[in-house]
Amino acid sequence: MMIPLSIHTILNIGSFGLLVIGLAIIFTKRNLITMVIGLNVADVGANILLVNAGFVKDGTAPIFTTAVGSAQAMSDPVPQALVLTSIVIGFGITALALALIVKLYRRRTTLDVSKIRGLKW
Amino acid sequence: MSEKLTQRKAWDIVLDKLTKRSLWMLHYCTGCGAIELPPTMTSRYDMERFGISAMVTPRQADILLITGYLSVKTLQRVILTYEQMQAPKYVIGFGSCTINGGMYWNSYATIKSLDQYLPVELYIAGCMPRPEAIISSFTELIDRIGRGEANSWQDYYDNYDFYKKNQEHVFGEINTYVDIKDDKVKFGI
Amino acid sequence: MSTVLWIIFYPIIAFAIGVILLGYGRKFNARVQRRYGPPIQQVFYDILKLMSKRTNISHGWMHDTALVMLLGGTLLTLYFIPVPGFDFFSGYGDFLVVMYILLIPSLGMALGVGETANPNGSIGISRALQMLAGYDIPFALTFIGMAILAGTTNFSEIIALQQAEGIFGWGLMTNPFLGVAALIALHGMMGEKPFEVMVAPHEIATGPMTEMGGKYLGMMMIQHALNVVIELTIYINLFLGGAANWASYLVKLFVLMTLILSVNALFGRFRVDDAVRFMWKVPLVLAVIGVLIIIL
Amino acid sequence: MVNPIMLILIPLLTVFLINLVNIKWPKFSAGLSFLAIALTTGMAFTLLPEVMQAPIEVVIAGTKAPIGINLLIGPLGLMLSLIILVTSLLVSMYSFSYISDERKGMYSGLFLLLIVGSLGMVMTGDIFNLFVFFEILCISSYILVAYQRNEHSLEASIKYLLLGSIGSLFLLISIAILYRGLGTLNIADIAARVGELPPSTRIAAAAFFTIGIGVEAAIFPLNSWLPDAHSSAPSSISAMLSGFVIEVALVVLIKIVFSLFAFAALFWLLAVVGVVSLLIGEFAAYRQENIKRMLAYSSIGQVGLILFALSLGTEAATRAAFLQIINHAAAKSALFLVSGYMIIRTGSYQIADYRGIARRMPVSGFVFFLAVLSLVGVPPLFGFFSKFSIVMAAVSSGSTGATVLTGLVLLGTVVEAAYFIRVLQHFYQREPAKAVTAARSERGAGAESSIEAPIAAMLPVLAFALFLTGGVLLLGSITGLADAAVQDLFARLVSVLA
Amino acid sequence: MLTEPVALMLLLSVAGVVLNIILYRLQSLQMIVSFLVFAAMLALNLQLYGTIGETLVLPVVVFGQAMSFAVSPLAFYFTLMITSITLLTVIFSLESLRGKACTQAYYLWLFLKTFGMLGVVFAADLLTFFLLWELMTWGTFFLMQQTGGESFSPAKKYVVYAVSSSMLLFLGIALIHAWTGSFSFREVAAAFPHMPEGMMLLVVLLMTVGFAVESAMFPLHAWLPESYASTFTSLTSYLSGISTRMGIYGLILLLFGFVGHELADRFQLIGVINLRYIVSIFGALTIIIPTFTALFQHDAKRLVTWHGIGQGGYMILGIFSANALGIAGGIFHIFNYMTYVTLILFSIAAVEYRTGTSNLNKLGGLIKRQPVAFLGLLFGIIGLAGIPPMNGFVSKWFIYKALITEGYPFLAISAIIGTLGTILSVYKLIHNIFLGQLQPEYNEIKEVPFLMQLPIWVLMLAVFATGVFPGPILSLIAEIQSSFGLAPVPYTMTGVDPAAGTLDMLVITTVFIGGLLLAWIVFLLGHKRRHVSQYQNYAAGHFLDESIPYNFNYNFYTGFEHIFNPMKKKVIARTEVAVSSLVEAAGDYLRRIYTGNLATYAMYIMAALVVTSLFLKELI
Repeated sequence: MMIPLSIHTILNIGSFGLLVIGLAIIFTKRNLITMVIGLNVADVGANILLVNAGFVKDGTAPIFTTAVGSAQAMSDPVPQALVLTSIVIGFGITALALALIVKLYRRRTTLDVSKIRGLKW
Repeated sequence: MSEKLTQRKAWDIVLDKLTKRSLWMLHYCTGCGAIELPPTMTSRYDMERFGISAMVTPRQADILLITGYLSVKTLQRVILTYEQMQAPKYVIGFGSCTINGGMYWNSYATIKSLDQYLPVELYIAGCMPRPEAIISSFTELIDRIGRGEANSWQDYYDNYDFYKKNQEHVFGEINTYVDIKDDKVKFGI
Repeated sequence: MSTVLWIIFYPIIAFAIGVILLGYGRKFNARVQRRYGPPIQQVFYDILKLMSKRTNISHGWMHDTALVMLLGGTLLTLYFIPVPGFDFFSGYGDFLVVMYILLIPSLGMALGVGETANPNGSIGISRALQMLAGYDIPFALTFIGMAILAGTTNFSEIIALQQAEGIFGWGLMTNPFLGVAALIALHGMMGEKPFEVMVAPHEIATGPMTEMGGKYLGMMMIQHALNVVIELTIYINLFLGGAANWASYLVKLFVLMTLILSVNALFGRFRVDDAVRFMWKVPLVLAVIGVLIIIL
Repeated sequence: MVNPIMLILIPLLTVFLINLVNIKWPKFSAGLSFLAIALTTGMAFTLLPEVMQAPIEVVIAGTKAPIGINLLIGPLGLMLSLIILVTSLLVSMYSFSYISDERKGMYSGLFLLLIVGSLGMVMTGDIFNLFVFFEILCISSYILVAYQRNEHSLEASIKYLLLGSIGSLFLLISIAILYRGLGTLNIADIAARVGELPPSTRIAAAAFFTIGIGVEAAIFPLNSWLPDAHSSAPSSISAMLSGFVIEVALVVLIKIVFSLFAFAALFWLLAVVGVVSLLIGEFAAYRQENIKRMLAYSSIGQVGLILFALSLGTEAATRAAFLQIINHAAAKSALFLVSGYMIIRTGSYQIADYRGIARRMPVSGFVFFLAVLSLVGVPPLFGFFSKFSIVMAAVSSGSTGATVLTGLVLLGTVVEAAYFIRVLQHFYQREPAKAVTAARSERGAGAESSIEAPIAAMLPVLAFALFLTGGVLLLGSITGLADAAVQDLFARLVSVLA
Repeated sequence: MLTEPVALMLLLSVAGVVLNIILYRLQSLQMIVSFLVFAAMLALNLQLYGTIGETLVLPVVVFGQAMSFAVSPLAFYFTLMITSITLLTVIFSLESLRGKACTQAYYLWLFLKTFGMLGVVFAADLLTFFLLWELMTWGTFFLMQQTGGESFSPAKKYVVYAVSSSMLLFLGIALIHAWTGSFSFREVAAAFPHMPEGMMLLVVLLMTVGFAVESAMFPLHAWLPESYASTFTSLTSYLSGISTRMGIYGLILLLFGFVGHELADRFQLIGVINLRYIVSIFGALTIIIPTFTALFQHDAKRLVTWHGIGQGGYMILGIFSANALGIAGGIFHIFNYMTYVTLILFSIAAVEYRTGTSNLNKLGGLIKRQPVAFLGLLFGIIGLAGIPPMNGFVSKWFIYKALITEGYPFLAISAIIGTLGTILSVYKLIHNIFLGQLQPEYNEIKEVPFLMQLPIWVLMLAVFATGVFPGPILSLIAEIQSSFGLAPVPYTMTGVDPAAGTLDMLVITTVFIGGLLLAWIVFLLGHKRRHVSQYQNYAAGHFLDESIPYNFNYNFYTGFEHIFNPMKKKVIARTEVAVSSLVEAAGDYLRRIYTGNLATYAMYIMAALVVTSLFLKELI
């Protein structure tokens, strides 16, 4: 039996998959850079989830041109705007994280989080 | 001595008659003679009949019984003890050693005659005297007190310089914290 | 008028009785040891001799005051304990008061002995005070038990209650546990053997009396004579039905004294902690049983 | 009339200005940021009477809610803004002398960004804006934590960053879920229509939201970054982070929970977690030898107390929680600020090295003393009244569970008193520690001379202390404001779902 | 309104705090100002008697409760004690602390503490009461550590105890407020019987335990001895004289003000064993155990502070005896205790002022050098031991009598055991300080200056006068009893009404004086006596001099040590250690949650997410 896969469903499944993968990386890996990558992956998942919230079946780009009829046929533009912001934020955080990791690596010469335990208790 | 005897007031005479029945003894056991005291106290001779009982501190005692020879060191203690006693107080020399040194006559470390250093009321002769002799001396003392004649202790106050000189001759200066001359004035002895 | 006469002469009478009791004690002891013993008035001679000593030493004003406090406190106690014909003050202070004024002489003596600066004295006081804690706890408990039993803390009322029922109304009969407990405690209170460790001439040179001579010791002996009467009278008043007249009073005094002397003559000396342990084991437990019987 | 948006705009624009100024005249950046904050604070105060009448809604970009982005500033928002602004004003004054290196410009900029983030969070009426301001707040604080660039601060910053990012991620997921279900971002709008969501969606959104913002609000067990970050940041930043950042996140969390996820179970969960958090914080602080770590753990405890009070869900308890927020902001800021100069003078973080320091830093010692007593809740200091009202409110709520939890809270207070008193006594010991004897100030030499912090740093600290002592006199008006804030909050609460 | 004595007294104490802050560096001015202010307060306090029954409501409204104060007879009784003892302390400190280091804050905290106590006593509502109670306990804390150094650790212990007790009170007050809806004493008292039984019991328990800590009731007394003994001795007297008794004040208020006897007896457990009886048993233990602990102390101050705990037991026994005599005795004992313990500690302070130590093993024979201090101590210990004719006896007699009348023989015997233990230890105290041999190093010391003697003389007079004429104080106590609706004590000027018991202190004292005179005559009958040197002493013929220590004071009660040493299990100290190590261990284990490992932290977040979701899913 064939399950009809719409793009919406695929994106949904994909976003959840990315989220799970990303979180799994964060929770299982010990390497800082890997964890940042995991964070990015999960971030992408969340972004897709968000942008997918504005999905309209067979919708058009939310641009008012003469060719288009009603606004109902357009994809919701708000999530797209949000995702843009979110991507920027994600980028910023990643950049900051990597910068910090570099600094830390210079001092500790390790990226293993279970060994970076200068502060505890 | 007889002068003082006549000076007794009536009250003193009564008092002497009564208090002679109570004599408390501090026995200074320096020699072998001390062994004669237990029989004197216990049921065979029972000196408590006469109101005489043994005491342990000089403050409470009336009789200082020196039972034997006195070395120079023990003499210091005896003098200290004597001076701590309350007048009227009586020294009884017990045995030959206190009279003339006895068998220790030749010793370099003992004194020969106790009455050079303390006013002795009675000597009990013998080496050593039996309990009968001790009892006898006690009754003699009681009689003397009753008659008002047992005044040897006043001699120590009167002729303190003599005793002091002899004492210092033997062992130099000692400090008993007692000022006999001042006591004589203070207590009117 | 007779009140005034009593007040003046009562201490003297009590003193005479005390002296006789003490002399009797010495005689009794001598006879037990198969000696002839001193005359019965010997204690009087002793006191007279001590009071007439020509020189007296004192270690300071507290030493002097202590003797006054000792004797004064004892006289105070004496007045508050009713005896036949003399019951003027028991209405102003019950036996709770007596229990505490009994401590004044002890405190006075302790202070004076302390000032004599003799360690033997201090050790004696230390032992005496420990003994005090030893015997006074069972004794106080019997006091309390009797008070709850009688419903009053007033001596005269307790005596009256006991006498109302004859010999079976005596405290000793109505509650023998308390009576026996108090008797043992009384023994300790009198300081007779085996509870005479505070004096202990052979080890601490008569303890509190070490530096006491002349009239100081004399006053202590006067106080001792009075104290014997006081302690025995308290017991008589609480447990032997008081006394209706002087004859029965004197008989009771001598019987009780004999009882105590006979124990005294037979025993050596307890160490202080053993004595206290004994006091807290035997009489205290007896007293607790007695009190439990009363309240349950 | 001041437009509330200016409260956010002025600091934000100043950040850009500072970056420009910093190129040429780095010296002025600190002053500039101080002026900006002072201006903003003044404006916030002028808003006060108006806001007390009715909440101000600011429409941005000409579109009205629910479609447009809006700021909604009610008494609750204004009260928090005032806490934020006053605290940061004093801290920025302290920073004049405390931050003495050449990176002043960067510090001032980030400092302002931190304020912008916090202000935005409390004022926004839009859930995605909330996320954006939240991120501004987070990023600026990550950097500020790493400001000292040593091993510890970098490590703390990385941990904070990664955990904070997971939190942001969850927040984003929650927003996505909400948006999918309702198609709107306006909080008021969501609140009105939240019943349309299927329960499981609502639960998922609630869980993700609570955990997401809970990381920043330092709810147990999401607060594992806090002791590290607060103890490794510069003391002025620790003061800010402890003083208002956690509380802002906490209040926002409670606000959203009140409006969107008013499940009775969630309230209970938060109350229990609050008390657990309190106990863990206090007990852990009891064993700390590092002064800043101890203060950080104490913050965990205090936040637990605030959370407990907030999640009791009665008006009295919430008012009490607001009082406690104010008390904690003043007292904990003062403590961090004072300890900042103690660390500089002695060069040590160990409490053992501060023995007898109060005799050489008398004012600091005295302020520490007052702040500690206020945190413990000693009359007549402000802390007594806030703690008193929390306990009264908790017990008055009448449930046995709340009473038992109150008992645990009081147990926590005992532990708190014990460790704070130990530190205080250490400060006042007669024989100074070696580090104290060796300490020298920039002014004078000599073992006996005062090594007190400079006046510019002491003035704000004294202001906090003055508030803690004199705040009682203002209690009436503060309670009035808090009451209005409570009304504001409870107006959002439609009904608690059993 | 502000001219009322209550308001003026509170204002003055606050003014004292402020003035002392202003004059922080000017010690001599501080002294004078403090003295003047306290003198003014005492004067005001005497006027207060006319205003009994009036209330003062401050315009300060906190949590819907205006802070209100009222002058009840009990409040008057306590303030009288507070102001008089504070004034005496100040007079004593004028000299004893002159020129000492670190006393700038001394008067400051003294004022704060006095303010707290006055406020607590005057308070007419629970909010005011608790607020000032807290202030008072913190005042105590600061007073305790005036000497610095060694006093810190015991003071910290006190804080832990005091904060715990405050928290219990706090919870109790919060519960009362939640159930009665009011803070005001009157309304609370009216509404109290209508609370549910269980809640009432909980509140009573919480508050009793809370007050028990502050009144140092066994087994919650362990904070007291060290902390009181390690501060200045003048403060030790102040603290143990009145500060500890605020706990008793609280208990009186709770028992008579809120609960009432009938209600207290309602909490029956088994037969006669009700709440009142249980508290009394703890009171009895409070008497016995600390008193016998005092016996083995080597420091004069510590010894007295242990007695401070023990004497509290008498008050508890009296107050909880449910007998007019007993209650009066308990309340009277507070006053008596204050007078004689202050006297004792002032005397010790006088010795310490000259010798610099209060170690009982190092002193001796000071009677020859400091006779006034000796007399003070003598009067004090006679009072403390409860021997006639001093005042301690009167109150104790009331308590014994009440216990016997009510049929509690074992409580009564424990009171008597306590008295015996007291006699033993106070004798050790006076013996080791003043009697025995004078140490050569103290040969040259002199009596203390007049300003330090003055309080000693005043207190000696008080101890003796209230012993012989307890009537004036008893009349006040009868008023207190009536104000709580209890039967007033049947008192006369010199004792009790013959219908209720047999006690007439005047007769006892007169007979005693007569006995003393008689004894004095007997003493004079003998020949003269001579005061001799302490070195002329029986030592079995040994020559004594300064180089030979000839004194017995170390291990004074050896026999008892043999008996008690096996019993010393140090349960309380060990419990304290156990609790503190438990807290430490809890702290250590709990902070291991923060492992420092980022991966673990991330797991926490995931776990929290899962738990929250599941929890919400299950419970919605």
